[in-house]
Amino acid sequence: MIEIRLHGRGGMGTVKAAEVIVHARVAEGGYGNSIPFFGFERQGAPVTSFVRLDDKPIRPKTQVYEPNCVIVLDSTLRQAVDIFEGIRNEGILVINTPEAPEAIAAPDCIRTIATVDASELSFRMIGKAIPNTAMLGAFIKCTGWVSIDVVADRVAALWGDINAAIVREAYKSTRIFRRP
Amino acid sequence: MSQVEVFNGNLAAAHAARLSRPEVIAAYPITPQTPVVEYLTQFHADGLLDCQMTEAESEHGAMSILSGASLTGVRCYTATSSQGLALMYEPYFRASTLRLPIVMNIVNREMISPQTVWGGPQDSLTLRDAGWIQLYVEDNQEILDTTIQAFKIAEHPEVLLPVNVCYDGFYLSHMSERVELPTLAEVDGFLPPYSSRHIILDPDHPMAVDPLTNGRLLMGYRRKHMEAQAAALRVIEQVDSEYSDRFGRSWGGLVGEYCAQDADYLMISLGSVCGALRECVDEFRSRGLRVGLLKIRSLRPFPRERVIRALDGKKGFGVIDRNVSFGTNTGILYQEIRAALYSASKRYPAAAFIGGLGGEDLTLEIVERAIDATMASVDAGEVAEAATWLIRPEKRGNS
Amino acid sequence: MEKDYIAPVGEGLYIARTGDWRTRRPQLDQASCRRCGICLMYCPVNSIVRSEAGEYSIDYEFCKGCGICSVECPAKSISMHAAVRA
Amino acid sequence: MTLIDKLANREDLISPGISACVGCNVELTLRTVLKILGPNTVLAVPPGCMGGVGVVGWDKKAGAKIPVFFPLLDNVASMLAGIRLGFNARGRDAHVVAFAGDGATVDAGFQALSGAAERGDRILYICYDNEGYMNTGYQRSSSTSKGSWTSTTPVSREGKGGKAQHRKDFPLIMALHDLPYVATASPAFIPDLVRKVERAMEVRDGLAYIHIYNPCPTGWSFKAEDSIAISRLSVKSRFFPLWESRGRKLTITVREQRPVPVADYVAKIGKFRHLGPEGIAELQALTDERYRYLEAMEKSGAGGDGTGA
Repeated sequence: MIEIRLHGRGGMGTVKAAEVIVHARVAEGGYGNSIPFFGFERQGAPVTSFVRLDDKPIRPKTQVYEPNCVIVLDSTLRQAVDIFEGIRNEGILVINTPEAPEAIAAPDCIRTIATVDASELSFRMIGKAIPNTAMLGAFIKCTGWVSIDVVADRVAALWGDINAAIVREAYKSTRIFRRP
Repeated sequence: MSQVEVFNGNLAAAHAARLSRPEVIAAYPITPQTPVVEYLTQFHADGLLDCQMTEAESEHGAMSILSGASLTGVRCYTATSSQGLALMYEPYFRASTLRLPIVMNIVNREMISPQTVWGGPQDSLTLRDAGWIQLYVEDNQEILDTTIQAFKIAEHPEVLLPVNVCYDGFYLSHMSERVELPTLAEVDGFLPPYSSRHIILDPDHPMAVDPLTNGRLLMGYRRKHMEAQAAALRVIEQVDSEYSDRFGRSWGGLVGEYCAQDADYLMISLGSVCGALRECVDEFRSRGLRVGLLKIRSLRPFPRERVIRALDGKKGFGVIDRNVSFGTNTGILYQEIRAALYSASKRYPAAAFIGGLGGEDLTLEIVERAIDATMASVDAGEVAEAATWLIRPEKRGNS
Repeated sequence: MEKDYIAPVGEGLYIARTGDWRTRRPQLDQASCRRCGICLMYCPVNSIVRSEAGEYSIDYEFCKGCGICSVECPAKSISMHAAVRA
Repeated sequence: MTLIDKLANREDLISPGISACVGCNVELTLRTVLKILGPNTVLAVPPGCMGGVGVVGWDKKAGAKIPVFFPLLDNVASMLAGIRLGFNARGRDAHVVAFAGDGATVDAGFQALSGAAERGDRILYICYDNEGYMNTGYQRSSSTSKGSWTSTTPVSREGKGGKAQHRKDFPLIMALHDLPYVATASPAFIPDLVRKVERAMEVRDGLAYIHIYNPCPTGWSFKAEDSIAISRLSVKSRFFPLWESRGRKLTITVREQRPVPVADYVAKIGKFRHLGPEGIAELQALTDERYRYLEAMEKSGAGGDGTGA
């Protein structure tokens, strides 16, 4: 079982992005679940969502405490929350930033770092800084845990073709650094 | 042909309601049930749900509207949660004593004070003696399947009682997962239309409903109400088995069992924590420890005989309650299980736990702790008179 | 015979003898009656009867003897008397 | 057909022998209203006098000859809204009617009623207002008049007390829901009452509300035979004016050009016996003020042709 934690802010589509990952996994014949962290979500407030993916039914209906992968939709969240909390060895960090992945400070347990300027990309393509679809592209490129075509289809169904294009564009422009 | 979808718990409930063809829906939004109301009004707006739909001015209003509608002999559905259920108490009790087969999902949420909106089945468990049938489920597929089953149970001529299908707020209501969605035609084949014969308001057949009634008559009604609950014990099993024949999924009827048959230690609970319990049962089994799970699906009627049978040959049991029973030092389910076991041939050692209140997570780690503690106290032959509180340590640091 | 209901409902119609409550008995004087029907309009228990010929009379079976008819009658044709039990 | 013909020929849908108090004009009101509504009616009678006297009848008590039920005190309008929805679902049509006291209407049931009014549920809601909880021995309600003795607003040995607040102007509150039909009525003005019930029955696009003012011989302490006479004085003094409204068009239907003093109205009523000249003057002032407001509303809504059409 793979466990993922997403960090975002209210209005960024964090919870929806988590659901899209689950959709994709289920569409491919697998299993997944996503649970948002429960709080009063408001525009701008930190939001967390948890995802589990597996090839067999997933029984725990609990939050994720030891993720394999952390997706950060807003790099300023690093000051507000401990994005690395509980992350497993060989962990993966996918983060929305113009910085190069080599430049990102991360604990030793993080093996792979992927960066993409999701805010810029979404602003350029839809005129709004809603980074969730771009982050899906980066996540897929970095992990390969779900297929880009299935995710793009789902995103197109939810938010239109332009957002599906963002997923693919982000997939292309994501930079990945694998630590030795 | 059923379709594979990804639904959160509320969407699963809304689809189940839609597929059951209710004729009247009245609902009032309350966290975390609100999306159920939104989904249904959207289905209605999109022409996917042909029914009389109305927005009540409160939960008291919602249940009252449905009581009126059900008295005209039509199928009725609603959903609520916590404070809404509390506000509904007056017409809630009366819907069952009038024998109105309304189906209502309860999205379990803690009762205030203190101010909270998070999960915990204290709301519905507290109302277990209001005459409704109460079913508790573990995941989103079970929400969908059981809500459809609920109509058939409620409207069964030997039952004619309202039914709650209760699921944990947020942990299920807002969790998205794989759900198989049957077609309308498939559900039509399982669930025939409803028409009331026992009580109806219609000028064609004048009838005084709920006249001032003396105690002797009232006791007669209460006795028949209890008999209907008793009949439901059989009907719930039967409906689950019919459902399984048709849709290929059985939930065990009154209870769900996992590795229970040959277990030495039986863990008992209800709701979404049963998923974590299954995971932990596997973990203990892999270490050679014979642990099993008994999931209570039907709290009312209470499946006394199945509990006694499930415990037969076990060393003892532990109960995880996500609620409190004030004045007993334990949770409600523990009290129910103990009462049921009075007629068992053996006095079982037992452990009681309270945890996961107010949205606190019952993590795998906590559940494992509860199983460890159960085995220790059962081996020591103890019968708990007070619950052990399952409290998660404060935030862990990075490793 | 009482039906075996599972829910608190009833179809029968049973009535109380409210005529027994009467302490005063209204008496209608046909001679002075103007046949206006005011007594019928105001009788709370519907105990004023109008015949096909348009004559008014009092049905004492359920009359509670309130006296409203005697107060409201514009011709003062209804008087109240000590009740006499049949 | 004249009104008297109607009342003489139509079936009385309440059985004889319901156990309302001697001289109860609510019993009169109920029988009259149901003669007009006819048998294709479902009737809700919540706890209150008419519930208490056996209108929801069975078990060797009296009752209604139409489908009738006890809603809860506080969910009358909601249950009726549900019945209407159920009938809609079944393609059935009938009058769906509440006959509820002021406690069930202006106090405990207000939320449900206001909700149904706002939603536009097609029900006919009739409130019989006897200024309090008479069925349980006259406790105050928010419809009780200022100064009135009730068992929960007692009068001291020195003759001081009674209710401290003025009554809610409830019919106007209902009218301000912009309902298709709202009216006030009195058992002393039966032709006016009957006409209003007939108009309410025709409403198909929302809730119709009729507020009937029913002085209570037992609770208020006056002679049973004066039941109608005192009801008449409540209107003739403008203490309870009769009007109707559609949306914001309000029309006064019984005009008293030379109203009798409120003092004459309250004089015969025991519950006001302790009131001195000041207390009565206060009731008179309120009566005048509310009537002026009503006239201003009538004028502003341009509904005042006296026909209510």
